[in-house]
Amino acid sequence: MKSKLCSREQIINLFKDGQSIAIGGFARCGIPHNLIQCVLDSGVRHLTLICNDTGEGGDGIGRLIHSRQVDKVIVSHIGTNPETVKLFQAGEIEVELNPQGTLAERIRCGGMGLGGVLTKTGLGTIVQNRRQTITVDGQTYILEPALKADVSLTRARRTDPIGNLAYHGTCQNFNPLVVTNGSVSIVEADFHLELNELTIDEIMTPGVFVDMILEQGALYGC
Amino acid sequence: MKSKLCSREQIINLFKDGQSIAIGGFARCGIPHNLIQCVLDSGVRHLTLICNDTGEGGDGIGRLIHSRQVDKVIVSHIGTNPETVKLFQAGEIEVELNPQGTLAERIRCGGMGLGGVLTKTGLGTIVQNRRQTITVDGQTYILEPALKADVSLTRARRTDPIGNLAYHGTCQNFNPLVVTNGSVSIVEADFHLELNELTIDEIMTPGVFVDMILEQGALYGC
Amino acid sequence: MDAKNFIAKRVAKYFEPGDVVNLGIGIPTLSAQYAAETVLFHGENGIIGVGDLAKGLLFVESFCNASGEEIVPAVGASICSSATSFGIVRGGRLAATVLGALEVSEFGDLANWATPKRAFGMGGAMDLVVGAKKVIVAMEHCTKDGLPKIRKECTFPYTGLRCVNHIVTELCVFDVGEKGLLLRELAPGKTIEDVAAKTDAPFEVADDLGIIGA
Amino acid sequence: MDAKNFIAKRVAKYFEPGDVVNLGIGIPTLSAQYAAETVLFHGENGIIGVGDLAKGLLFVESFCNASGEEIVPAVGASICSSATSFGIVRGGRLAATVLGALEVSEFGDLANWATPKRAFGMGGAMDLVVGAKKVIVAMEHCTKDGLPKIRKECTFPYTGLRCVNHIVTELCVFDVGEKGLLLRELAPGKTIEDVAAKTDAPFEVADDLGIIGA
Repeated sequence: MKSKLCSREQIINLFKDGQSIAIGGFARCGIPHNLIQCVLDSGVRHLTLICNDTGEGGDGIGRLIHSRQVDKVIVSHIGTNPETVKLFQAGEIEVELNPQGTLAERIRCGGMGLGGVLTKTGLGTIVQNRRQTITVDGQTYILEPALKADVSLTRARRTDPIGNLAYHGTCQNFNPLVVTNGSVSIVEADFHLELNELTIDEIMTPGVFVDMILEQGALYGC
Repeated sequence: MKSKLCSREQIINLFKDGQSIAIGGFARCGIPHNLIQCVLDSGVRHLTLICNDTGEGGDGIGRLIHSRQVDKVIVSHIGTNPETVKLFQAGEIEVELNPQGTLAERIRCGGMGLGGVLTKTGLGTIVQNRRQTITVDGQTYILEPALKADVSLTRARRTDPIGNLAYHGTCQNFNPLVVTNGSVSIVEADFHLELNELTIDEIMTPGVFVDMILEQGALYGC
Repeated sequence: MDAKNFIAKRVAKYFEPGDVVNLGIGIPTLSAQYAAETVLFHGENGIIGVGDLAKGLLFVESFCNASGEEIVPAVGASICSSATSFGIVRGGRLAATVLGALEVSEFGDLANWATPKRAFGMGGAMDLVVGAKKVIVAMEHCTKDGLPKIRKECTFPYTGLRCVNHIVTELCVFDVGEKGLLLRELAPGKTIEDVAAKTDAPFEVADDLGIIGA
Repeated sequence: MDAKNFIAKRVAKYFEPGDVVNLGIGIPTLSAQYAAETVLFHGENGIIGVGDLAKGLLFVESFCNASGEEIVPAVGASICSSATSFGIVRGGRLAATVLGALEVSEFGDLANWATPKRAFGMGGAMDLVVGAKKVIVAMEHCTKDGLPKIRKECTFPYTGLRCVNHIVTELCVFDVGEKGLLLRELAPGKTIEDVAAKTDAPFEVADDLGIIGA
């Protein structure tokens, strides 16, 4: 096997202005804090973020909002972060709101090589206005297209050197979807295990989805 | 909690002529042998099966082919079962062939309450001829509609009394998809555990997808 | 018992043993404490079996509810990804979802996530009202300014159309169906006229009109 | 070395350390034994890391390859559902897929799952040729009756259109691109004319035409 462990510097060098970045986590739970620090340190701008929410103020994903590195967010809500709301109302950040289950499926589609899914969620609402509707067997659905990010940032509980991953508790949330999505998929893990230390049935994400793993170090602000 | 354990008789009584039944397993691996025995014992006919394959002769899912209880199969191949091939060539069984990855997604869609997915698999082949094509962002996809079964039969390695499930090895295959699909979802498990004996991170399928669990007994022909 | 708990207690009567139910924030969440022990609560973040708020060593990042509060998983709880979590929702595996509302129409259209000035995200609400077997609105009957929230038509952005099955307020219980509103129960001491005065839509009255809590 | 192993050995040169690769039955499967140790083999049934055939206590139902044969998982192996297994495929995470063929067209159309008389299922082949980064056909150059399998057009039902990147036979190696076939390597002792005589389509010859195994 080839180890996928990478230094902070290798990862920081990968970010570019204008990229789309999918980020796992939900509220304060399962956020890849160290990889977010790498984005901050890279200083890149004009990013599009794909994530459930923008955190609660200046913590977690909210740090990238406060640092003004983000032009657009594709999320299910921004209500928990006053800074995002302020920038949105000032017209300084673009916000695309998605039903949460739809957002999850769109991220999954991008990772699974699918073009989109049909859902009844959002029929008759503003969500329908921006989409094609399709009728199958007499039932009407909204066609929700796949989302595909340039880079994805995932937090797992445990990893081995080739990126076989296990999650813990509700830190799972969007992480197993996000990890499949990015053209470059980067992972941080709370614990680094040896090869074959994870039993085969514990592995929730096969390492084939992972390109780079942030080498172990002090965890930021968990 | 309410236990979902049911007797063989309760399960046998649930099958009806003309039902569609989704069945987990792949080749000889992860087949719900005991639930298949229940279908045999029920004597119901004119079934539609949704499963990867029809087994290898008179074993596993092949038993339902040999018993002539099946009018139609929705599968990725029948080549491993000479009996299915013989009935197909004689026009005595209808066979709908699906690309394997497409079949998996169609079963998942039915379980996840989605109407279908867009895939490039099968473009330019006979698979495209029977489907609608859709263009998204200049890319052409086949629209593959959801499959939804009346009943689904799943084999898990371990269950608790409310149907929280864990799988083992390549016996996983279609089982975690099939278990979500049926309007009535029935499970058999190799091992029956007490409530909370599965640690929360081991659970691969939440019990909310499971309606009935075959009570423990001698396993058929594993 | 205050109005909020009065509503929450009535809502909990819709839950059957073994049900899996999603509760929105506010009054809906209060209904958990009046539910049978065997009801499991679903969180959008992928937990089936949200338990009590956590304390001490159990207060950890790894177990949160959909509001991001640290909780203890209930007995029998399981956890899944956000995709599977909403597969449970859209797949019809929730016995009920209980939500607050800004407005409900007489045919069960729901507006609960945005006003013309504030549209900060629907979260999981649009999925929940499409997928859950029973959609229950639990709310105070009128706005803080005393205006009716049950109306002929909604004026705020929709969460879903014709999706609400029951409305529970401090005044009454409505069933909502294809024919519109049916008054099923009154709060103790309240009259049909009290409800009519605060409801901006016509309604039928059930033959067996009951009293909440009776 | 027989023709099949000769082909399989050449195919394995397409694999890089750390690659995840899917091998079809027959000649493709043989290529595993010539691959670098760090290549992992993907099975459609949801295993990444198919190892040797199992014996003794390791011969169990719970670990099979996509042909249903009992195997030992390789070091670093993982297992997933059939949906995720094909997510790996369509999502572009396979470095290569190696398949047999009934016919390949000069522009890389592939027919490998059916004849007009036998159409018993495409299994995962249609997904594999759409998703894998490199699609490699490994086959004997002609049919058992000596007829060319590389043709201007396929006559059998398609697996995919313009999907094949490389063809490896006992005679030669072709690259397949938008301009058609490019002869890259010859088997030792074979000539361009030998290939032309058994190929029912035009081809270009690479400036740096090589010898297989050299």
